[in-house]
Amino acid sequence: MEPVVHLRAAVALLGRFPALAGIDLDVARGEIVLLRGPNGAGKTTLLRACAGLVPVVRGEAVVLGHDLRVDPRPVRRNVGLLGHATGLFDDLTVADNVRFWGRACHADPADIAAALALVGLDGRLRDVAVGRLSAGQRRRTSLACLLARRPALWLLDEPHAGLDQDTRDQLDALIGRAVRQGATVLLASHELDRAESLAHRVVELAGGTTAPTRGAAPADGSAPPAPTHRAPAAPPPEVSHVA
Amino acid sequence: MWRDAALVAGRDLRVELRSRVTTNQVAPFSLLVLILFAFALDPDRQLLERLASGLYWTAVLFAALLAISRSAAIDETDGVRDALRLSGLDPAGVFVGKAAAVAVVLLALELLLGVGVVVLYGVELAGAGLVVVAGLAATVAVAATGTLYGALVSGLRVRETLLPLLLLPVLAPVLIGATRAFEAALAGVPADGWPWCGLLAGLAVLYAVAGALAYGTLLEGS
Amino acid sequence: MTHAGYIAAGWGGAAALIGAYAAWVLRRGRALSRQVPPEERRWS
Amino acid sequence: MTSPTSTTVSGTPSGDGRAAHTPAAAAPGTPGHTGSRASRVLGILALGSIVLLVLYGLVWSPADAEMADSVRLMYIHVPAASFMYTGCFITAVASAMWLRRRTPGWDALAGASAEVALVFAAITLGTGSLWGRPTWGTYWTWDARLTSTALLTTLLVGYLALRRLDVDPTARSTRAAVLGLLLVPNVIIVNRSVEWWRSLHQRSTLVKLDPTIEGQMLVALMVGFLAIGLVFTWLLVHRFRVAWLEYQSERLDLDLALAERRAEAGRTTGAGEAPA
Repeated sequence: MEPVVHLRAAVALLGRFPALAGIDLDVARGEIVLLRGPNGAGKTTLLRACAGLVPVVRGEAVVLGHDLRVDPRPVRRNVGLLGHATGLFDDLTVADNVRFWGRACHADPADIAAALALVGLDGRLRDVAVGRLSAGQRRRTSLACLLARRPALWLLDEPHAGLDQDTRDQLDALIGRAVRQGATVLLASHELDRAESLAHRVVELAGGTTAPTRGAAPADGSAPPAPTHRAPAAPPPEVSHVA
Repeated sequence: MWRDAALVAGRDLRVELRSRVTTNQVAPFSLLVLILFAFALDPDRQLLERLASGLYWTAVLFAALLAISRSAAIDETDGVRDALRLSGLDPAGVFVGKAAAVAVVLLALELLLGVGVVVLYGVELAGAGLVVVAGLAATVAVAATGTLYGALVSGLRVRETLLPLLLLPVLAPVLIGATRAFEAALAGVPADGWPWCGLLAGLAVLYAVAGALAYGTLLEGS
Repeated sequence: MTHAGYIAAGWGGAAALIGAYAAWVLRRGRALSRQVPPEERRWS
Repeated sequence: MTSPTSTTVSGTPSGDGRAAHTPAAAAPGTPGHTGSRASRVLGILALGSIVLLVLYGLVWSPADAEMADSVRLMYIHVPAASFMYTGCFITAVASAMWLRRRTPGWDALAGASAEVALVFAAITLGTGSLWGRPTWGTYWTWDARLTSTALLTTLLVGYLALRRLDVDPTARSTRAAVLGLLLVPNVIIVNRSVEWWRSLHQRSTLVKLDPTIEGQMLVALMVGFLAIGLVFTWLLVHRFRVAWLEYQSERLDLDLALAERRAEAGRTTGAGEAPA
């Protein structure tokens, strides 16, 4: 079956900085893959590149069957990104926010109501302005926006940060539920204990590359010469390491 | 596109209603401008009445700068920009929606300023048809131009200072046209004013089309 | 010649402005040329 | 003129062929300049035509019957105004081409042309008001042409202010291109509406600004167009090359940057995994 995410020697720039300097990654449908690596390793940029928000300038990049190098826009409707920035409007209520982003991508009104219920925001908090919420409650609102979209690919950037124990359990349950319904999840997290137990496998990131655990250099000719690459030649790191 | 426009316009207006910045700050500010004109020009009623059209539209432009800046700020944060691109909303629809919301806010401010001019400057209303048509055309022109230029500077650290520099020269023809049309209406010679309405309507259409075409490029390019 | 002062100011000012701008452009071009490899300076 | 189409090195070079030149080849200190044989010929022609303009404009042409010698300002003023508009037009066309092709040459041309246009706008305003003083008795009058030139100057200043911002280069180029493309409709609208506005009030001054031009005066004006045009072209060529150098000196050497970035992996994986 065609992988949901297929990246080969993918390079992406933030301004002049090559945040991604050669990513090899394949994610199959229904997988939960954890991206692990130090700060600045390129985890956030990788998630944003998969969402079609950061252009891939070299290498291959196919997500959900759409070639991102041809046009990154069609993939966007089908992914859900939960990032550091919430994308919410402080002056609007929780319900208004979720309804706006839900309706923006033609979500079913029933899905929007269900999403609010799933994250436990259908009670008193429903009509509170987002600007008055705690960080954890905002994140739950963002999660409701994501749920309402019913994305095929979930891209979660530090989803556990700022959440209390109960909400983390709730989030993990939601991720599990989405995967059972056929979604694919790519997440970056520092909560390694929790994330590793959730993930099917772990991919290491460092210096904007998928660090090859068994030692690897890109086998195909599309990769640029990398004189300082520390790794010796070896097979491509399609599955770098199974948790 | 129209569905997306309605959605975005509804959102922007709801943000305006909830935050109350327009009613609590922009509206009092624009009335203050009218009062400052009286101080600057010596409240000799004849002078203020004669200049009323020009002063009115100058005050509208100042208020519009604030309203446009507010509108641009709604979509400015990183998260919202990303979410907009992920949402699949038609960029042209987003532009039309934002411009429509700005136009509604401006119309409310213009109404308030109109009352202010009548009360404070002693203007006698005349030529209502011309006033309404010219006012509507000028409002749409200002809203469309402002939304386009607001997107040009959105997200920049110097947005607040760069926006007036870029926008005011472009709005100069709107100021000229709207002022002449209002003067003609108030002087009781509406025939002189209608050609200016044509200019205003042309500007409105031109910038609305330009904005709808350019908005996607601006959303992607930064 | 009538209005000699105005004419001198106009012509002189224009010449001075163009001269200053041309000098600035040439100097900046020389300074930047040092930082760019000759194969990218396609005109020379 | 330089052809920006030949300068199609993209901001993100495709790698293969370009990997050869390492940044060490940048050879810092190699003397160089923005001149070429063609631009030197252009410069000599420009200087020659300036001499001709001085002779025709200040010596050989007669004084105007009505405006006396002050008409000599026209030989600079009118050509400068024309090339200011030409510059705006080039900026708009180059901006449109950048939006289509996304090659840095067009961006450089748009910026260079706007800056040269601003120089000519300053000359137009300066000579215009110096001409106005003896003709109208005041340095500034709300004459349609002066007013629209002043507004156009602010449009150019705004455009260049946006270009000078220190932000992500692609974002800046995109915004500048949209703004540059709007320059032509804005110029036309400002020009027409101001003209229309002023012509309602004082038709007379407009006529006074248009002396009957014939004979030697017409020749002098034509020489003015030639000289100012050559100067404009020379400035544009050199300013374009400076912009190109600016782009090249800031250009990302992607292969070097990638190598540096990948080297981080070696430094960080060992230490970075510990907190797990």
